[in-house]
Amino acid sequence: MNPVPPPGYTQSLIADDPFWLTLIKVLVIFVLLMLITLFMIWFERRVVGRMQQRPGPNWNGPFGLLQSLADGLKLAFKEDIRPVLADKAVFFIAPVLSVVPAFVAWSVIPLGPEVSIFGEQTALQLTDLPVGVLVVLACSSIGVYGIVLAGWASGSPYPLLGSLRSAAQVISYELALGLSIIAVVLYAGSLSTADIVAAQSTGWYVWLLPVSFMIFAVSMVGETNRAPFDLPEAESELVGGFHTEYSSLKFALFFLAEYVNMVTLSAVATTLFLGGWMAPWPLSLIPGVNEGWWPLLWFFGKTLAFLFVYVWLRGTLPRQRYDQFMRLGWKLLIPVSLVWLMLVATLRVLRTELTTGQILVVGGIALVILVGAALLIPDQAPPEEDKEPPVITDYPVPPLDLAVPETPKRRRRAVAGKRDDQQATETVGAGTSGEGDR
Amino acid sequence: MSPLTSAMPTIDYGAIAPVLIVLGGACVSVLLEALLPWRVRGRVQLGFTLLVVVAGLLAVIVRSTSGAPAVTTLAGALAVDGPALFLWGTLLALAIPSVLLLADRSVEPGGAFVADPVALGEAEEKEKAREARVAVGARSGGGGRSRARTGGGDGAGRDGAGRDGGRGRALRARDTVEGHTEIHPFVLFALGGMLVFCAADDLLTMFIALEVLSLPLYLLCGLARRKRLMSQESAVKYFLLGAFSSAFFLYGLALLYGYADSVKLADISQAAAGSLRPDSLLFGGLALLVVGLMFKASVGPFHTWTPDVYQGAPTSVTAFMAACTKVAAFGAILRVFTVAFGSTVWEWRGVLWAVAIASMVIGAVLGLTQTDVKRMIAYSSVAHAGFLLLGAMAITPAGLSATLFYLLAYGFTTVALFGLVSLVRGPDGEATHLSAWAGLGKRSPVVAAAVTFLMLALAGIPLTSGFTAKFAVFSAALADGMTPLVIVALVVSAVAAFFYLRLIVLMYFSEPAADGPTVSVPGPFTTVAITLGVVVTLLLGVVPTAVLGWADGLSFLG
Amino acid sequence: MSPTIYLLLSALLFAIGAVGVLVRRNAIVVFMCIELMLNAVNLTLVTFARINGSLGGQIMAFFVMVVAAAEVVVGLSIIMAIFRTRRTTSVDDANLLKY
Amino acid sequence: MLDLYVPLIVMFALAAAFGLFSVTAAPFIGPRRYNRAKLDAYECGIEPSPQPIAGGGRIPVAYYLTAMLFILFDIEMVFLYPFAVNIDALGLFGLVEIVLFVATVAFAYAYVWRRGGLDWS
Amino acid sequence: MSALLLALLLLPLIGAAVCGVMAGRENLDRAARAVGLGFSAVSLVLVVIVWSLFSTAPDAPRFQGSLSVEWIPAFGVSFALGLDGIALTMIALLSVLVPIVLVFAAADKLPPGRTGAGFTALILATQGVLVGVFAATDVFLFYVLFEAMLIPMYFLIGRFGGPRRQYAAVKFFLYSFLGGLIMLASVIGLFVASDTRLGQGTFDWTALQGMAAQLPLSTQIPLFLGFFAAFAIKAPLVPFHTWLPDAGAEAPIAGSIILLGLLDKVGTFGFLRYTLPLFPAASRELAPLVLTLAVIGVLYGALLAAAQTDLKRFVAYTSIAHFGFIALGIFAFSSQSIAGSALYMVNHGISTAMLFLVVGLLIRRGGTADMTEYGGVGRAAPLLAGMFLVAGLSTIALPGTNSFISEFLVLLGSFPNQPAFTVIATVGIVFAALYMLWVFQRTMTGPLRGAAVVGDGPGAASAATFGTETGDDSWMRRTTARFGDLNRGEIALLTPLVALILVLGFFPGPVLEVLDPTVAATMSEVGVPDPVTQNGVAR
Repeated sequence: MNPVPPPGYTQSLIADDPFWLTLIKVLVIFVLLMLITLFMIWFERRVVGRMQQRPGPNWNGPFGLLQSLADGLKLAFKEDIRPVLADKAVFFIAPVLSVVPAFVAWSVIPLGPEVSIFGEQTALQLTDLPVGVLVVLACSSIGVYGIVLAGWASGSPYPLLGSLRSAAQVISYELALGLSIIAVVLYAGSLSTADIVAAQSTGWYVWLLPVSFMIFAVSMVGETNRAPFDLPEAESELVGGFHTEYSSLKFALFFLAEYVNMVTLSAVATTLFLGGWMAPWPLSLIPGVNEGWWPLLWFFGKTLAFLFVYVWLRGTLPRQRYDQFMRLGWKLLIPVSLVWLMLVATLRVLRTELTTGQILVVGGIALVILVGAALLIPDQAPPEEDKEPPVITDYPVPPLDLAVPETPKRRRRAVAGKRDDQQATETVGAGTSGEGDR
Repeated sequence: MSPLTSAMPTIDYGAIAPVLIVLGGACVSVLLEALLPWRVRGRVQLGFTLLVVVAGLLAVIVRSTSGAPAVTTLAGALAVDGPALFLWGTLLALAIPSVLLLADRSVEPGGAFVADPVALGEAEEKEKAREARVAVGARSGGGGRSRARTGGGDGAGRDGAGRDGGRGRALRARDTVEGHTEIHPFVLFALGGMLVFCAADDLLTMFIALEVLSLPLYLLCGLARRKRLMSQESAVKYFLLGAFSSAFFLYGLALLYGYADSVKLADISQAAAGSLRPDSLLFGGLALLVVGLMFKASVGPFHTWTPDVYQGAPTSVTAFMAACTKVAAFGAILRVFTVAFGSTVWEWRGVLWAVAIASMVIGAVLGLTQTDVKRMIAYSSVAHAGFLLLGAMAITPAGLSATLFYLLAYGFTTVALFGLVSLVRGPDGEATHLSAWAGLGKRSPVVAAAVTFLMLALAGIPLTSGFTAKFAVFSAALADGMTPLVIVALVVSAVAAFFYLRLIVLMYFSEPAADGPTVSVPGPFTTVAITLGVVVTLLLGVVPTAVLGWADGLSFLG
Repeated sequence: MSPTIYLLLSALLFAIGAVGVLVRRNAIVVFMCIELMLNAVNLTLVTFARINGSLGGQIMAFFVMVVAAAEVVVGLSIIMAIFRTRRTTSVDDANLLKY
Repeated sequence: MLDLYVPLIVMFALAAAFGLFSVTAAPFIGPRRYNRAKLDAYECGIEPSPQPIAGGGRIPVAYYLTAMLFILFDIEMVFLYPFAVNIDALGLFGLVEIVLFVATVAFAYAYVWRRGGLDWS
Repeated sequence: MSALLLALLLLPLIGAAVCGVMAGRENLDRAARAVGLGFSAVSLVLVVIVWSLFSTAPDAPRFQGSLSVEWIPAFGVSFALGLDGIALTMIALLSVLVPIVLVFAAADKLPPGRTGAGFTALILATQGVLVGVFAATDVFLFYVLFEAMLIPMYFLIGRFGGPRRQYAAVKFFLYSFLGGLIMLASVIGLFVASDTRLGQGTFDWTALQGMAAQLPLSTQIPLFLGFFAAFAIKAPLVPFHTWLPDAGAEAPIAGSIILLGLLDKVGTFGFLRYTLPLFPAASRELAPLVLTLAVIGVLYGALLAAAQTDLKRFVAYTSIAHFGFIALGIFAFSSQSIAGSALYMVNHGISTAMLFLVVGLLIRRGGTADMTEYGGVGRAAPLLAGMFLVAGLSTIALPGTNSFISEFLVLLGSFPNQPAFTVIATVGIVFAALYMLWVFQRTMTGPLRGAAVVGDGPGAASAATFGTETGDDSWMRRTTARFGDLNRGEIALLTPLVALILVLGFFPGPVLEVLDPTVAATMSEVGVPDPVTQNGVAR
């Protein structure tokens, strides 16, 4: 096994960094992220291409690797358009607002253990804050501002709706995300990312906290507005979502932010659940594998695995309907993570406070209560009269009980096979007619 | 991470049982709101709320008769001492008639609150279905009858013009649909906040309790079924000004924290007693803190919300607010003055003199110009706040017991009075304009007599609780050397009596207008609430001994 | 940098908020000014916590945040309600209640 | 202690500089060909409706509701984090408190759920 | 005796409650009046019994028939009653006047929507509370009842009064209430003082008297002023009098009798019972001030009375003059003057009641209180005019009428101590004779005029004097028939008062006998040497 740095060790290590080292780290991470973004765009297109039985970009450079660079350059030389109705300053600042947090979040990701750079002992991490996890959460929250303001400032209906959706989506999934992180913090006893990684030296949290991991993984996709949760940019409904009115480099910035966010969250997931830079199990038995520069390999390997899953999802799953998506977030992820969290906390406290016998007794009682509660749950949906009828108010809103006319029988049979595809298009006006009274 | 410096707090569950009961009840009430079908919700919620309040009251009684010593519990957040128990008892006792008023369905069909959209939807559905049946019937030959019925519906529609009969009926249907049952959890939360507010032993708890009691009230204010705009407007005003003032309270808290390195009242007192720290923090903090507290108590120049909110809010809410908020706010004021600033009383009392005078004068003088009954009572409450401040400033045992008694007496009078106000109704809801009350003595002698009695109580005529209370407060103030203030208070009482009398004059000495309002026959809830208020007002005026005895000799902890 | 400067800053922010409440006419803007005041207080609390070397102020800031959030929820819903009824959020238009 | 934040600031500065540079440079790098239609809001080819001018547009209520709910749960999380960090020190007492706290929020959550606050039509 | 006293207090209140309950039913109205009258009659009987039981021995206790029940221990308040001579005479006066008033009012036309039962209830309520006011020996109880008596009176004026009754009622209430509140300040002050001096707050009159008399002058003066303000408003001394003419003029006749004859006596009674014994030093110190006001009142009241054209206002202003005399007697600090004042209180009640009744009967016939509308009533209604003369002479204290004795005692007693004030006040007597006779002349003598001719409403004035010009006398029988002299019932109503006026005019002994011990006690409490005994002048 490898030596595990004690909690707070990385902090003291980094606190000693000279300023030039910090500068180097910043630059390296920045460039790295740009490169990863370029790579990701290419990677995504290639993988999706393969999944769809086509080659994908293969013209520019070896394996088409330079394709995304070419795209980026092309974007730079496009005309920059600002609609008349747009709010100038905000329209201008929104892309910056969305890209900055994406980069800043990377400051606290531990890429590796203690190394020596130009004779200076330091950790492969820009900085390790005692509240590192909060920085990540804060950055993802601030990123929402970029999206909302972009849509708002465009002065155009589609971006506005897109940005609203996006904001609603991000904040909804951020809850589940945050709750699943709490479970990790519970066990690590620290908010410092380096400490969390160190705490996983005896076992990755993905095994200990499988539910949290799954919630995190799902929320991660929702948080980054990626398929199947890419509703804000649903081309079929909202044209381009919040960045409809953006072009040229400003558009590129949003693009960049999205991909950096993807990478960031993958890295965070790696850090929190997959042991960060630590080598996977059979390899971790080899001495020295978790020292020096090797961990970079493990870290980026794991991150890449997450990124691949992203692409995989995009290639496989159809886009969700908005209400389904929100239902998933609010009615499944949040309650499940709350219950799970309480469970974890209880177990953790009981383990330290109680003897095994007591735990068994308490557990037995809890089980009995749970079983009793389960028996009380009605078998079926509550009777019709019990359901909340539609809202009726004085305000001039369109009737909410508009019935969709039944599809003719013949057509229904024909369509039955492609139901999934259709769902995505059925949500027209999900935002516009949502003026409930509650 | 940071080591925990203090041990886990111990909790004296017996002492805080009333708070736990009320707040727990509030949570359960929310759950009931979620789980019960809407048909039974109203009834169950009312029963449950009353149960909670009564249970809380019993807990207070048990605690105060058990002779248990005064304690601070929850790491010094709450002080359960004599005054706290008295205030709790007062609040919970006042809550009973308030809840009954809130739950009344007889005066306003379906209650005074905005209709529950769920039930409303169902009612209209039914109406539509009936309409359809009638239409079918009409086609098959029963046209005459249905047409006649439609015509009748039109005539009875509330503002019939331009509305067809079906709509008129739907409106009638919606009139009888029960209002939001959320009012019950709101009331319980507000009540819980009040309980904590007047027992809070540190400023932070006090601040949070302040918000817990305020937020539901803001919402309740905006829920009137009739005169929606006015109601919502009052809610916005109350909310904005309330939040504004609580920000001041908070800043005061922050400054005092900076001064004393603690927000515990006792610590602040200690720090103030012997410290070399800059007094600017202490008195700046005190001033800001007092602004927030005075606002809640609708004292003096910080009263601007009072008339608007009293007028705009549904009357039952006004009753609850007027009675209970004042109790809670003055409970807190008493505690803060006594425990935290008792040692520096000579340095700040001068300012409060001015505040008290301002409050009394504003309340009395502006009350004279009012033409709306609810606004008038609001200004009277401002004047009363000034009187109460007299007792609160005294910082003597006599002042404390007098203020406590005053709060109890005033609370019951006010609740009953608003209950009566809600009975006088015109074609579009309550008729609160003074002119509408002309000749009420002829039309409804019992209601007029009750109003007269309560008005006399507010004016402080002997043999009503108002007099006993004023007497107690003034004697406490006089004993503490506030003679000029007492004189002002007495003169103001006389001025204020004028507008109480004006209403009495209107009711008895004027002829009723031909198209004047009607006086609803109150349902059992309202009747009980009003009767309770009137009886207590009378009892406290004639035999106040028991309550005075209880209030006497209480003292704050710390 | 002396922490006093933060106190001044927070006082300034508080004052800006207070003036805003008194001057601005849009309910939502007034509301935001109030939130500004609350957050100015948070800054004060945290600064005092640092000056006094105790954690209390920081913990209190948490509570204040919670309260502020609850206030936001209640306030927004009230303002929404009146907006839906009157179609304006200007405080000046709220003039039914006078004298 | 504060030193640890310096790299964060540097990173922030770099990213902001990059972003600002990009948005500033965009108009100068790209071509400029005037066309009135380009400056209109995008509306699938029809004349843009004047409704949602920046900031003045009406926003569906459901979004406000979501925002409010988010705030409440976010605040819940604010308390859960310190608890999670200190769970060992807080022990059983802390656990009971936090379970009560979560249960309280859960009541409200149940209410919102039942009353359709979480439904998107 | 204490049981009787309690019964005196409760009986009218119960009667009021009974009548109040009956007020709702139209058909019970007459019955309610009868019941009310019955209650007041029983009260009268009780008073006679109490009077006979009252001991006039010099060694009798200050308060007789006392009873005391703890009421609000927290404030040291008890429900304490007791009678001294002055209180007894006042209660007796009250009990005599109330039945008369009730009988008189039975024939009154009530404003629309009012019932006789309600009226009776209010009168009885006033009576009950007044008994309490006079009999209270606890300062707090006194204050409570002092304020409480405003309420029935307020409704009496406001509901049953003349056209400007609302204004008058509110004015009356506010003046009295303000006065009461100022007194409250002093009451509280007394309580606080007793708390510090005696170690325990109390309101017991006797205890307070012992304590308060020793208070330093600087404390006594503000306390004195508080009480004085209330009493000065109540017994209108001049600058505080403005409510009285309005209230007196707007109240129904019965109300005016209660108001001026009894209610206002609470003010002078208060001087005697509270200001003098409780604050002797302050009373002595401020006596010149009070005397000045009193004398001004005498002259001012007389002058303004002469200027009135409204009969009820006229009576009200004469009362102001009389109250000046009473105050003069009280603050002259001699046993004679004080006894005179106490007697004057009774006599003034009787005379005023008489005067008001006669005026009321006149108004009932003429339909207006405007004296310019009347002329030569004596020709149409000689008995009425005669009664007016008796009342008027009693009012101006003609020897042989009741008031003479008391006015004479006041002047006699005051002169040694306050010669200047006494002399000026004497001028008032002359004025009084002037205005009274002038009014008599204008309304009762001379040719028939105005309302006396047509006898129906104020509008009749213009149709007035045609008959006198033509010298035709036949119209006179017609008018006389309509205007009418006193009938048997009315004569019976006035008889007891006439009898009292005459009897007390010649034999004041029984009343003075009852008053004397109390006067003596008051003198000793004030602590001023009595000039009467000093000079050895026997009364």
